[in-house]
Amino acid sequence: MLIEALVPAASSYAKDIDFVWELVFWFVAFWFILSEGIFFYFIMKFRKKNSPKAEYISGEEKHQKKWITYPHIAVLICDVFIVVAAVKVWYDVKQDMPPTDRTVRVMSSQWAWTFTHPGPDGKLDTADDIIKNDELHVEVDQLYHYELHSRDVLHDFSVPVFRLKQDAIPGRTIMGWFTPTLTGEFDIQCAEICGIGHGLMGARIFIESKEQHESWMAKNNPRGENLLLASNEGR
Amino acid sequence: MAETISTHASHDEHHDPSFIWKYVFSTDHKMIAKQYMFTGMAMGLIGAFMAYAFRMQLAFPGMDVPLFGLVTPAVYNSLVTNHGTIMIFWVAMPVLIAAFGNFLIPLMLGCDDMVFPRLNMLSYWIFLLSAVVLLTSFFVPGGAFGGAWTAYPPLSAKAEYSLTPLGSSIWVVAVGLEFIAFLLGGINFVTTAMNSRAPGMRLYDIPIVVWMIVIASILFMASVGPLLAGAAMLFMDQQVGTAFFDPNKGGDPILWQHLFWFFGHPEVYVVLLPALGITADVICTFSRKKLFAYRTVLMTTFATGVLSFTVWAHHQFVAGIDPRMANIFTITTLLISVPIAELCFVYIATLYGGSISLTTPMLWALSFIATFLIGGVTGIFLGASGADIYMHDTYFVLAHFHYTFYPIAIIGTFAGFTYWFPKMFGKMMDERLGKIHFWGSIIPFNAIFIPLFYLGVAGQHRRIFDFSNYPELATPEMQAIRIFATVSLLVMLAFQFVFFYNCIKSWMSTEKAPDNPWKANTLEWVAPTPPPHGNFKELPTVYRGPYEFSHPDRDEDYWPQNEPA
Amino acid sequence: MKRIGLWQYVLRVLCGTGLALLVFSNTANAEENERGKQLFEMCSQCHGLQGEGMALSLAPSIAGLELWSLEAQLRKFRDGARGVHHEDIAGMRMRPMSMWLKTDEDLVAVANYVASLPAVTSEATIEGGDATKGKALYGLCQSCHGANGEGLQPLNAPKLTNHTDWYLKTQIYNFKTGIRGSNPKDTTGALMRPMAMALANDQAINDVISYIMTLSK
Amino acid sequence: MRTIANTRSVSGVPTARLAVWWVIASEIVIFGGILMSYLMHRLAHGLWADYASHTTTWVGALNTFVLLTSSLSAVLAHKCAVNGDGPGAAKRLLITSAGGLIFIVVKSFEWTYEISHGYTITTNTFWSFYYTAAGLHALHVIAGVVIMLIVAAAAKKGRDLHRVEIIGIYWHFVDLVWIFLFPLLYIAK
Repeated sequence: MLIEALVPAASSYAKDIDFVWELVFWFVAFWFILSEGIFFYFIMKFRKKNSPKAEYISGEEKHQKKWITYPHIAVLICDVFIVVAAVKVWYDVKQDMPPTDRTVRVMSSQWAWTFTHPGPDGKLDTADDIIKNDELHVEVDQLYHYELHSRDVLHDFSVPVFRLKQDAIPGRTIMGWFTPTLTGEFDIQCAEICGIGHGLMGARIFIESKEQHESWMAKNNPRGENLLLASNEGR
Repeated sequence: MAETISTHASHDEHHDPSFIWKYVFSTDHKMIAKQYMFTGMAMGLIGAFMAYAFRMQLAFPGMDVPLFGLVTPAVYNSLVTNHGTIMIFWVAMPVLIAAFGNFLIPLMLGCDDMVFPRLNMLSYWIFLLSAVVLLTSFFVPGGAFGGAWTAYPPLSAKAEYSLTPLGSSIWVVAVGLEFIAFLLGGINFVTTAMNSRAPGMRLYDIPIVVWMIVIASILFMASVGPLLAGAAMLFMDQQVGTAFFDPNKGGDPILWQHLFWFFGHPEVYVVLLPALGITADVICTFSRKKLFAYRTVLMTTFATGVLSFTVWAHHQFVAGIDPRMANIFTITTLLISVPIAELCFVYIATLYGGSISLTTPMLWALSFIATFLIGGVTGIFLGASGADIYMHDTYFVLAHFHYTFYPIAIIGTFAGFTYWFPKMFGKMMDERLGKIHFWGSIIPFNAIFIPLFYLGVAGQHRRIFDFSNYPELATPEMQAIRIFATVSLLVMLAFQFVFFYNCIKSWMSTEKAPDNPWKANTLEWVAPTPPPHGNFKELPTVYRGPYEFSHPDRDEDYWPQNEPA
Repeated sequence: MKRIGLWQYVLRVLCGTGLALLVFSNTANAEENERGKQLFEMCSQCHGLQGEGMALSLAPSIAGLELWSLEAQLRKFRDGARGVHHEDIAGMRMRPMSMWLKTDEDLVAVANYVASLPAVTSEATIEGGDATKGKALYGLCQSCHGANGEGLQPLNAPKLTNHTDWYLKTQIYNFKTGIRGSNPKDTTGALMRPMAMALANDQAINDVISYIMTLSK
Repeated sequence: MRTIANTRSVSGVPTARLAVWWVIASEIVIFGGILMSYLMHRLAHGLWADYASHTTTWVGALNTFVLLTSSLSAVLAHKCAVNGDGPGAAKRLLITSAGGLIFIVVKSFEWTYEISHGYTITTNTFWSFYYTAAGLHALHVIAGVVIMLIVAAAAKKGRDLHRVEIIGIYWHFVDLVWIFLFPLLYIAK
């Protein structure tokens, strides 16, 4: 709710991540308000004018120490809840890979994103691939795998509406997944500094309904791009 | 007792120091402390000026920034990079560890100087050299390094990516030199604290601030090695053409991240601990209370130090490491919240039953707790791996660590500086100006960074010099928030002039400060004000712990450590 | 540029007034050339302080090129007609940079400044080109780019002298393969594509570039 | 210049010895950083065994022997120093530094041979590690030799005999690092 008020949640796991965030938020808000409250109360109560002579408390005795021991155990218990929630969501988003036959390739380079869409046949590296710079088109409610590459330095594929973020590392292929749940057009940012063009390395994601997506594919009969593949041997 | 100052006085006679030897090539720990303090503050001004330049760019993109000029993307990157590097390595470290460590350790332990005074001087000069080296990078072709203070390769390793062929190497060399300076200083601190305590001073009689600085030095020594090795490797990659971090030739860019954060996370505690120590001393003095559970504090600090070596990979959750590792590091990271929370509870408990007077140092120390709590609790969001997927590298992270580093480096420094100013310079500071400066710094500080939390939650990422290319971030509302933060920064910077005016005014004043103006217990207040070369008229003997305030057996509410029972 | 709300404008004014004490170098009324020179700081990171180009950053020499062509190319980059092909590595680096020029005034100012820089003659880096054979091949180029490579604005043909040779080679290759000129928005680039295809192989490209390089002297 | 602080010894360990232990502690993490990075790479790349086969084991073994011998004479020097025999300590320190010099000379021949056969620091990451780790160690050997000569010069006149022990501890450390480097760089093929 808190995050969604600012950024729409457009992937299947966005709400789970928001849930962890909010869980932490409420725990933390409780502890924060409690300790700041006591803190300011003490400052007001034990001002010199109210209490001219201070007490002598070593804090080493058991009945005194309990005032920090109990809260500290309570903090530990809160931590357990947070760990469980965080690890569960982490497992779903990053460790688990639900199967699918749709894959998009994300190639990052200084300072542009190149998205290779599988085209009508649903397979990458075939003649009907649609290659687009700075535009990613996906169909709503379909599970996608992404294949993340980098051509030069570290980049980070970040789609705020998906709550998705993953570094791209040159020399490695990183796989992940997402399922868009809302149609619309949203920002993609690069979230890892990648040189002087880092701030200008934005892209857009277009989440389309089935019909829209099909008509987009039809419109982008990948002529220009494939001429290139054919003439590559001229190099 | 054999150790009287007479041995020292005779020693002093045959070198009556000239100006240069007294103020420049001094081996006196107090002078070196001041040198570190002023160098650190000067670097702080440079770092603040950088913040001013890039915050202006964020608020008014493309504007010609007054006193600076145009902030191009390349300049923006080098500004944020060097702002981060300077504020952590050339401000927080020298001021908190080196300046306060040098000034306080010999005085609080009741000895005449560090065990290795010349090593101490060497440490400062290497540090100064490193600062100069860093600043030269702004004047070389290609400009200063712009690959963020974390300097992740391959961007930092190859000139064709970073486009700063010289700047990035100069940056690495400067950081390496700086580490060597602090290694030398740290060895000095630790040995002094272990071997040169005043007679009668047991381990539990050492003031917390000294403990904290010593533990911080040990943490630093134990963590910086891998990064020094990494810096050497990075430099070779840049200049010789090796391939430690180049994936195309069999290297591994992630390796650097491990080396960096293995140091980088303990580094947070390296600067945090001295600030916590300063706060402890100030709070005890001005609430006239014994520190709550001294031994627990100490044990907790040790535990924090050890734990801090096990959490580094939480900086790399989404960096392409094995996702299973994230689970382990989530657990350790959340575990470290426990000792830190406990320290906060201890400080709050210390206030209980006190007799609090809100002097300027006390205001700073209390605000340290109040604001550091925000920094601490927001860290939980980032330590929880599930939530970090979204928050990683957003302005939320940025606001979070400014809420830890600002209390540490700025609030902690001002708390210590205003508290020990009488001892350092022999004059009292103006309380009224001090309070104006305090409120003028603390309110704008919150006004800068609270909005940035909001921007971070709204999905705004770091190190982007202009958000107008991102339709969702370029809304007028978000731009208004950026402008608000920038204006707050300007207000905060303006109020710093009050501080400098206060310093100069107090320093010029003819009224001398008493030896023990705050009626505190620790040994530095026993020494004459300001302490001469050799510190004490007669080297003190210690009879009790440092925080015996308001003892029931005594009429006065303080009991200096050196006073026989 | 984005429309600025009233109260935001007020904030800016307030802020500006607050800073008025600090402002010594107000460039609000400065010459356009001053602005261009200032903006060029950005370009010089890659293109060199005098626009002489830098192979390290894949940035060609731009100093002293014709204003119209500089302006046209900057617009192409900015509007996504050039530098959007996924194999155009140098173009993908230039495109974000051009987006930094937010207004047409800025774009024209910086193009003006670059055009005013003294043209440079760079060293040849491509080996194995035969200028005499290249002269024969150049016959085709000549009809648009002129006998001395001086360019012809009515045909949208820029001058070919004072370029870095590796840049010319990459561009011919790019035109040939459609990395450049195949974008529907790039209408003038499309004209160059069939011409580039006339250069049969690598050797022909090297030859013609060797000849073009002799024109710069 | 000695301060009173320097003459105190609350922990029971002489200040100089305490300090050198801390120096060594921080050096251990520096070398530890390099060696850990090397090991991680090595485990991930099976190919490195092939690269490593081009190092000359017997030269490394010779150097190991030289260093170990020099450590022995450092121990003997310490013994002399404890008995107040300055010139004797100086003589044994000279033997130790001669060992260090032999180590450097052997190393420079070895490197010349390797570089002239095309195994330079940029050949691949194994050789980068090889030259960086061994080079950093060699710098420590050189520094040790220089300091040892200074200490020996003073010890000959009977001054600062406590330093003989300090430089000895440092020398053992330098030796120990080599004990780690030798199997990792030369033997593990």
